[in-house]
Amino acid sequence: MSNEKITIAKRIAKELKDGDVVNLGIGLPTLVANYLPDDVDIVIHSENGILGVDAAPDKSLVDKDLVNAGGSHVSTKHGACFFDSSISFGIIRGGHVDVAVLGALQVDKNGNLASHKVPGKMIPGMGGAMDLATGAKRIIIATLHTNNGSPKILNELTLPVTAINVVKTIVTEKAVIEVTPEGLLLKEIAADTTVEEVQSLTEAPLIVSPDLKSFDVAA
Amino acid sequence: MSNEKITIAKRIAKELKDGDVVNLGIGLPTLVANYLPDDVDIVIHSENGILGVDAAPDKSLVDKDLVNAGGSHVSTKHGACFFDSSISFGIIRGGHVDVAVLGALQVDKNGNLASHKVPGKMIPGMGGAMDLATGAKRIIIATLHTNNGSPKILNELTLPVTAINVVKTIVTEKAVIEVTPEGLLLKEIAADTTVEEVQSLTEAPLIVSPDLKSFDVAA
Amino acid sequence: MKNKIVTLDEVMEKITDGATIMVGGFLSVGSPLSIIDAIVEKGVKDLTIISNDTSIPGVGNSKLIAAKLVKKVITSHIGTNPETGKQMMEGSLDVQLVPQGSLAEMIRAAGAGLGGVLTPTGVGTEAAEGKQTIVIGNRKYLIELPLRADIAILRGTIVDTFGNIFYNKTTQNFNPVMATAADLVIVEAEKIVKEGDIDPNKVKTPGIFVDYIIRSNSNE
Amino acid sequence: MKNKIVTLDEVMEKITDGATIMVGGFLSVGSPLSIIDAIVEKGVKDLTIISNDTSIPGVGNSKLIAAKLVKKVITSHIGTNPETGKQMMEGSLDVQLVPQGSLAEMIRAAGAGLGGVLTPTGVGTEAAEGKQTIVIGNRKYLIELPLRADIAILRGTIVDTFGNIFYNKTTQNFNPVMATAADLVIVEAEKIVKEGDIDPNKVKTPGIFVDYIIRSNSNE
Repeated sequence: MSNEKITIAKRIAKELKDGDVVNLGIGLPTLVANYLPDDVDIVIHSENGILGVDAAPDKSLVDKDLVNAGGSHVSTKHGACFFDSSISFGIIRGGHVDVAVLGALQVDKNGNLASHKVPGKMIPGMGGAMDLATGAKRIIIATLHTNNGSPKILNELTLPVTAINVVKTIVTEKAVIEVTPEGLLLKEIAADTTVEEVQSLTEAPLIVSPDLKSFDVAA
Repeated sequence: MSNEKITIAKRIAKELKDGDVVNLGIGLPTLVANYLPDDVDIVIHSENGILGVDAAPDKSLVDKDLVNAGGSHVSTKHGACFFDSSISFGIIRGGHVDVAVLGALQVDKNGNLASHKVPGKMIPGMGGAMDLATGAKRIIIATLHTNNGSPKILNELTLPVTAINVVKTIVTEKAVIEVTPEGLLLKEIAADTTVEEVQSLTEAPLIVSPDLKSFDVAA
Repeated sequence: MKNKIVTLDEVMEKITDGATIMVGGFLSVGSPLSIIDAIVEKGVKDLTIISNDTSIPGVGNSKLIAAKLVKKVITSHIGTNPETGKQMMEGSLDVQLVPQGSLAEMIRAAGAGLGGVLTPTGVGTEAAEGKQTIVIGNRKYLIELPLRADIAILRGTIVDTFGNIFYNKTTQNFNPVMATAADLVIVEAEKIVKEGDIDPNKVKTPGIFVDYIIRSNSNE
Repeated sequence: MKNKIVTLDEVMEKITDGATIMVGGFLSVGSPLSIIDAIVEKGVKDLTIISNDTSIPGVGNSKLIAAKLVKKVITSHIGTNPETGKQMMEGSLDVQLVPQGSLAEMIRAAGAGLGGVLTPTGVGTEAAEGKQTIVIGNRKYLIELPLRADIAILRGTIVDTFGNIFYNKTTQNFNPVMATAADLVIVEAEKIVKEGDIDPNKVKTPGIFVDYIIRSNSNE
């Protein structure tokens, strides 16, 4: 993983509270679990049917019957449990997941999320993303600020929408942004950037918080 | 239980096939399990969450955690299992119960069933009766032919309906009647009665089967 | 994490007049008998009770009815408790009868974030009164809406300190769906074990649903 | 009662061209690998497959796609198997994508006799195309209809001779709902035990749902 992605994972880790039920999307979001403070214990939900996911086991301890939603072998914490897909998505849709950390192709100023499809390219399918984006109590987007320089945080989505008006927080390597009824609120910027640079990389207008903070989570 | 009721239970027992999943209502229907042929093994469903109900246990073997839908202590057969109410009624509504044997206040010639309420009297509530009457593959009604001489098998229900057009077979101490699109087909009469007597005790017109049989299940 | 094991007195502070309470159990098997007794003792009133039935006189949630603490009950069956019928006839108790399977689905829908379910049960009967119907592929269905509560009180056979619940045999009934559909979930445990000491394959209610655990006084 | 244990050859007589088949498993964990291999070997074609995903190349139900036996797949995710996308782009495979939670509810609805469920998932997205919407209490929902199959092929960790199934850990996934929603249900067992030898509290799929049991050749 790049340093930018580790920065994002570390910053998101600070958003999680002890006891939170958290679903971490595949890829970058999965990293978040590695950077939790010592006094924060979260319950990781995996949509294939686990509450209480723990790290990948040693090769000698791999259990063929125990994988996460990405198909990777995992272990479980004390107090974990297993269930079927209908119960797993009842947990998601019913609002029993406190935080879902999801990747994004695009987010817009109304909190609309595009994460499942680029027309004309490979179409992976939405998997559990639409349910998670619709059902989790709080959606945190973990994404690089731009896609090779072109903004991913837009006035309006140009890709197919995954869920409408659901994103609460966007964390990139450059900024922490809250989606508010008034628009996108810039709450924090990375130590190595400026408000001007963040705005120049963001299509949607940013409201700079009067309380703007700097974040530096580099190791 | 009266001899009439035992007659009904014995006759209904002959309707059940090996392997059938059967729900037996409280009271008279419950008796049916006592009169199965030796080569017929049925799987009894109880709506509080059992497949594989067996007889009441000896007092010394009573388990406080194991009752049927009537609240009576039961035992279970080998291969029984337990589940919650949402799964139990999924089994019922989904058509996975082959036969439900239910009591009735009234049945009419269209197979409409009234079983849950007498206006102005105690209102017990429908419990699982509406789900069973709607969902089971075949509904057999176990009832005395009349209520103290006044017919229970009518042209049209006068009591509140429990389920519409669901009854397939009516078994009384006097007769076995099939509900058909053409009307009520009298298929069997008891050895100690006549077609005329059965019709005189039945409000709805009976079509006498060309193949009319007599039944005698007295011990 | 937060310690969920509290005393019956502590948990009773959360149960107050006017609350809508789901009560697990089927004819009181799988019912939280100690919590019910404590509600009667405290005299919490104007309750709305959601439960499969109102049990039999002298047992379980029938005591709430007998003590006239209940203004409304949403249930599938009251025939085993004449007092419920009597209060209904007198007009002091509002009884809303729902088919048992629909009751389970309505509670499940609330817990699972569904806007409702379409059921054939009750079409053309009194159970359809006031409910929207919809025709799908030539068959008519009732739209049954989600049913939530302020508080769910449950009984578990074995509960671990995280709140994972195992229900033995027919004590499950409405407990697992109710655990998902209330703002505050309290489980009365027959036996409490260390977090993780229930086989994860046998956990029926995940601990994330449970707010408080109390030790049952009742062995029935 | 009827003996449900049959050979793989016997069960393959039931799986014929044009069938709609539900395949349990999540990225092939909990998938009936031996039955899938036998379908490929027999070359049963024009299949409609209902499954969470199309696995990864070379594993599980991806082999059905690779062998071009599938004309339509109803699934939530095909991103892990490029061949599925390729055949879709070429127009030789009809791919119907459904949100994963909706897929589970549609199958459950079919098995539980519901006419459908109302879900907020997918409202305003492509997943809503062609679907009826309904507003309940100011929120818009999609009506997701029941989804059935001719055949469900499942994998169980331990299966008793009556067909009761225990699924270990994350092998459950779609298997339990699929068991309820097909005309013919076939389970591939890792281990077969005598009727009643699974703890009745651990049975997840009651034996009444299972028509045939075969012994798995696969240890993966």
